[in-house]
Amino acid sequence: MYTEKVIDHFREPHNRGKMENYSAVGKVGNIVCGDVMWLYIKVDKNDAGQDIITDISWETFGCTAAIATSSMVSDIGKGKTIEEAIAVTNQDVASELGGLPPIKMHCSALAADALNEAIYAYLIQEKRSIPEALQKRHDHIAKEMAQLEERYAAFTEKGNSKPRGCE
Amino acid sequence: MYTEKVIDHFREPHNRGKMENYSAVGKVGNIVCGDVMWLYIKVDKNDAGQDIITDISWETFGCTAAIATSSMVSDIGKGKTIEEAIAVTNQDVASELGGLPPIKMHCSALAADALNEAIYAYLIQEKRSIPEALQKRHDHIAKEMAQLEERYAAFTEKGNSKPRGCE
Amino acid sequence: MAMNKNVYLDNSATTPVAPEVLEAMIPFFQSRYGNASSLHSEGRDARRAVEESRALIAEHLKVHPSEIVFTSGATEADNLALLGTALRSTGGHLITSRIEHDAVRHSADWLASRGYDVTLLEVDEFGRVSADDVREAIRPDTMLVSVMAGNNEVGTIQPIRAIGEICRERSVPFHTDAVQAYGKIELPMDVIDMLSVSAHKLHGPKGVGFLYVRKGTKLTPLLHGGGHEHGRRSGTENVPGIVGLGVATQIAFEERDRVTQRMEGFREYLIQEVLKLPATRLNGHPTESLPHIANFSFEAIEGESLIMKLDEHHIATSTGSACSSPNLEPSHVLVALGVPLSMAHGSLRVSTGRQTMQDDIDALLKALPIVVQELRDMSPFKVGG
Amino acid sequence: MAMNKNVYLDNSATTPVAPEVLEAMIPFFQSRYGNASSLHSEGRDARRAVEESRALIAEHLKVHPSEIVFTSGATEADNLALLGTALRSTGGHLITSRIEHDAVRHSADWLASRGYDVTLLEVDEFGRVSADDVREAIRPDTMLVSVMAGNNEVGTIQPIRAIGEICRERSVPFHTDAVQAYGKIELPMDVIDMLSVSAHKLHGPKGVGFLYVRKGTKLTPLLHGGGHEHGRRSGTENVPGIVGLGVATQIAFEERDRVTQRMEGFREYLIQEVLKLPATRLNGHPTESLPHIANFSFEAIEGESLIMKLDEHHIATSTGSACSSPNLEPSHVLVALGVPLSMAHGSLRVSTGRQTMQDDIDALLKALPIVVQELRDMSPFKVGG
Ligand SMILES: Cc1ncc(COP(=O)(O)O)c(C=O)c1O
Ligand SMILES: Cc1ncc(COP(=O)(O)O)c(C=O)c1O
Ligand code: FES
Ligand code: FES
Repeated sequence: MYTEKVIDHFREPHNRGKMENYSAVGKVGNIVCGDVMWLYIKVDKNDAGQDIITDISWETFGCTAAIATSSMVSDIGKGKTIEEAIAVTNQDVASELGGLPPIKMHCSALAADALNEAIYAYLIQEKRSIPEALQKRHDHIAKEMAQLEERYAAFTEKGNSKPRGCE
Repeated sequence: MYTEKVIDHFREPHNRGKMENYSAVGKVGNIVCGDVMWLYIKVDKNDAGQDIITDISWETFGCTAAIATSSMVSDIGKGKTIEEAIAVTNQDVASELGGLPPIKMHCSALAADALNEAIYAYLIQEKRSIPEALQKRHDHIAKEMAQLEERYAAFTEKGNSKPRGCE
Repeated sequence: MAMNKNVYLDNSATTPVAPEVLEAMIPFFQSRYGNASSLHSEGRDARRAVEESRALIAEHLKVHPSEIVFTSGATEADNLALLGTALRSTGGHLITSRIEHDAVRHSADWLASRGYDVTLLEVDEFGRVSADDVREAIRPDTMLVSVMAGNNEVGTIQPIRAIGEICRERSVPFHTDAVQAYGKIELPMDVIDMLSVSAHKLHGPKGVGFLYVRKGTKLTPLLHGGGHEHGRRSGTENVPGIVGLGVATQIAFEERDRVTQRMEGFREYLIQEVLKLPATRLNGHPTESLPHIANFSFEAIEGESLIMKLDEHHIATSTGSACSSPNLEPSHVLVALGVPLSMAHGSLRVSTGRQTMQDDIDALLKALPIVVQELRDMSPFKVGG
Repeated sequence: MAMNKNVYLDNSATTPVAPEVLEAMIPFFQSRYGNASSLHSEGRDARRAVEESRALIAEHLKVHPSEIVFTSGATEADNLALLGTALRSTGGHLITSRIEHDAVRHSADWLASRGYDVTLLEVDEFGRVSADDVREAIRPDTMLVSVMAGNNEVGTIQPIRAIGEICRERSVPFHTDAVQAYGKIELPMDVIDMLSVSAHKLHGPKGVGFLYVRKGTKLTPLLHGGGHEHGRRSGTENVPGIVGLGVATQIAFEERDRVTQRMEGFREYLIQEVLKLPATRLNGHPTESLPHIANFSFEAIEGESLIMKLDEHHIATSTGSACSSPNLEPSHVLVALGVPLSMAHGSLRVSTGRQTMQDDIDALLKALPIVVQELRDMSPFKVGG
C-alpha cells in the first residue's frame, strides 16, 4: 500500500488551499474514480526574463494519493520555469513519494495533469503559443472534466465556487 | 472413531488364541479389507440335554475392530445354546461395544459370521440338519474365504496351520 | 505495532480474536497437534476436538452435526454453495441479488462466463430484495437461489424466511450468506438449505468457516482429496481454527441478546448524532438492519481520505469509495441502492463488535466533524451547511 | 490430554507447530488483528506482515514474491493447479502419476469424470516415474503435467528436473506437489511452473499453504470473491497462518542441512534395525528418498492394529493398510509399487521431524518386535522367522 512518505504528505500536505491573486488555475478530474484537483500557479519573470512558477497551491477532492500527489507536485513545481514544469511527469511525482501502488498511479497523473492544465491556462491567457503536446493533453482533460462537472453539480450549485473546466 | 470400549477390548482381548480340544472352528475373512478370523467353539450338553457353547476362543488377523469384535463375540457367545448363538447378529456385537464407525460395521459382521461358521462346522460334523439360512450364509462365506486363501498363501505355506476354508 | 489502544470500528471487516477463543486454540498448536485423520491417540484427540466443535455449532443452529462442512472461510463456503451446485451439470440458472458479497457475486459472474444463466435481483433504496421478485425469477431450470441474510456494507436484513419459503415451495435449493448475520439475528434454518459463516467476523480466527448443507442437498466438491468432511471438502482439518470457531460460536450465541442490544444502542446513537452533521445521509435501512453496522455518506468527501484522516485519530473504519477499491469502482451495494456516485464516493461504514465501548463511539463522534471539515476545506467543492 | 511426552513419528501426517512459529503468530490473533485489505493502520500492519512473509518465502525459493499464492493448504494448492488449469477450457489432456497424493489424484479423477483425458504414469518397484514416460505421454492437447517431488507414504524422490526439462521443451506447464519435499531437498525451481506447499507438514499451522505460480502461467481461480492474491485466490487472508508459514519456511531452510542430516541418520538406522526383524521389507527407494520417511511391511500383520498397538506404547506412526482407509482400499501408492496386497496390509510408515530424538527411534525399535510378535500370536497365520 502507501509508503510512509505518501502518508506524511497526506497528513501534513504542503501548499493546500486556494491562492489569492493566482496567475492561472488548472482543473482536472478522473472520471473513473471521481476525484477532482484544482491547482493554482503564480508566475513571475526571473532576472533572466524567464517565466518562473513562484508559487503553487491546490484544492483537491480525492483519495489519500490524490492529496499526497497534490502536495508533492506543488513542491516539485515551485521555482521551475514553465518549460521545466511542463516536463514534470507523473512518474516524477510518484517516485518522489517513494512509489505508489499500481492502481494509484493515475492519482499522480492527476497531479501532473493539473500542473499542465494550469500552465495551459496561463499560456492561453497570456496569448502565448501552445506546444502541440500540451494542447492535445488539454483537449483530453477538458472532456473528462466536463463529465465530472455533471456528476458533482449538486455540490457546486450549493457552493459559490463552480468548477467550470479550464478557464 | 472407536469407542473406549473398542479400544479396551483391543488392548486386552478376551479369549484369544487357539483352543485345545475344540469342538469346531469357523474360518471367515473379508475379501475387501483382507482381514481373517478363526473362531473355535467347545460344545457340551447341559442338564436339559441342550447343546451349549461352553467355551470360545479365536485367532484374528485384522484391524482393531476385528480384534475387538472377536473378543466381544467370544464373550457374547459363551454359555449360549446353539440356537441362541445362531441368532447373534453383528448389530449385537457392535452395540455391546458402544457402536462402531459405519465403515467398520463389516468387522462386526466378520465376528458374527465366524460364530455362525463354527456352529455350521459343528452341525456338519455332528451330522445334524442345517437351517437353510445358515447354509446360505456358509456358501457365501466359503467362497470369500477361498479367495483370501490364495492371497495369503505365502503366509500359510511357511506356517504349519493352513487355513482351508471351513472344516 | 500493538493496536489495541485504538478505536476499532471496523468489525464487519474483521474482529479481534476473543481471549477465550485464543486460549482454547493454543493447545492445538502445541501439545494437541495431531492430524484428525490419524489413528493414534494424537489423531483421535484432534478428531474429538473437531467433532465437539461441529456438535456445538450444530446445537446452536439446531441442525445435525453432519450438516456442518468446515471450510477455509466464507469465501470458500459461498463458492462451494454456488459452484458446487452449478458444476454438477454443465448449465442451468441461478438467482442471486445485486447486493451480495463479492464471494457470491464473482462466483456467479464466473459461472455466467461459463455459460450459466444468472438472474440478479434488484433491491429497493434500502437494499431489500423483494420475495415476490424471487418467485417471479424462478424457472424450471433454476438450480439455486442465493440471497444474503444481512448485508456487510449497509447492514440491511433480507426477508430470508419469505424467500426461503418460496424456494421450498418450488423445490429450489436456497443458500444464504450469513457471515454478518450469524450470531446476531435469528436465522430461519427450517427454510435454509445452505448457509455460509466465517469465524473471523465473530471474534474467531481468520482462515476458517463453514457451510451448513442440509441433508440431501446435492453438491460436487470444490476441493478434492483425502475425502474429509464426508467427501464434501478435502484438506487436512484446521483443528485449532475449527476449535476457535466453535468457541466463538458459543460465545456469540450465549452473549447474543446482551451484545446485540448494546450494538443497537450504539447504532441508534450514531445515526442520531452523525445525521446532525451537515450534508450527511444514512445508507441502508433505518430499522431493518443488523445491529452492528451503520453506513453514512458525506457530501463532497472522498471516503478513502476520510478513513485515513480518522486513522490519524486512531479510529478504524471503512468506506465503499471507488478510490478504496481495487478496481476503482464504487461499492456495488451503494450503487444498487441508488446512492448517487458522488455520495457513494463519500461513504463511511462504522461497525461495532463485542468489545466496543461507548468511549469508542464518542471518540468517533468527536473526530468525525473535525476530519470532515478538514477534508471539505481542502476541496474545491464547497458544501453548504 | 497433553501428548508431548509421546513418541511422535508421524510427521508426514502433520507436525507440531514450532515454538518460534507460534510465538510469531500470537500477536496477529490479539493486538494485530487487522484485515489485510483494510485501509487503516491495523489493516496496513496486517498487509505488511502478509507481504513480508511472502517475500521471505520467495527469497528462500529464489522466485518473485508475486508468484506466491497463499491458500488454505496443499489440498487447495493442488486443486488450484489442476482445476485452475483445466477449467480454463472445457476439455483437454492432463498427465499425472499413480503415486500422487489424493489431492492431485482425486482432482484428476474429478476432471476425468467431467470429460477431460487423464494419463496416469506408472512407477517402478521403488515408486519412481520415468521421465521418458512423461515425454511419450505428452500430446498436442496436454494442458499440464503434475508429478510430485517426493512421495508422502514411501518417501521416494522423483526425477523432477528431468521431467521439468521435458515439459519446458514441449511447452507444457509442469506442476509438482512439494508438500513433503519443501524444506527437505533442493527443488529445481527453474523448470517448475507450479509447486504446492502446506505449512503444517513443516512445523507451521494447519489450514495454510501456498501455490507457487510462475509468472505467465494461466489459471482460472477456484475461489472467487474479493480479488485477493492478485485475483488468483479470493478470501480474507489468514494473517496469523501466513506469518506462521513464513517463519516455518525460514526455520526449515536455515536448519535444513543440519536437520535433514540427522533425519538421514535416523532413517538408515531404522532400516538397518527393522529389517533384522523376521518377514519384513522396506517399501520405497533405499536411497533416492526424502530423509524423513521410511516405510516397512510386516508379513501377516494388519497395519491398523499395528498402529494401535504402537499407540499403546505411546508411539505415533501410520499405515497404508486397507483397514485404516476410509474406503477399505490399501494404499494406492503401495499397490502402484507392486507391493502384494498381503504385504500392503501390514505397512508401517515412520516419519521424523525437527523435534525427533534418538530416544524416539530407540523407543520404536524397542516396542516394534514386541507388538509385532503380539499380533502374530493373535493371528491364525504363523510366520516363519
Ligand atoms: C504430498 C501431499 N500433498 C498434499 C497434501 C495435502 O495438504 P493439506 O494437508 O494442506 O491439505 C499432503 C498432506 O496431507 C501431502 O502429504
Ligand atoms: C457477507 C460476507 N460474505 C463473505 C465474506 C467472505 O468471508 P471470508 O473473509 O471468510 O473469506 C465476507 C467477509 O469478507 C462477508 O462479509
Ligand atoms: S483514486 Fe483516483 S485520484 Fe486517487
Ligand atoms: S477393516 Fe475389515 S475387519 Fe476391520
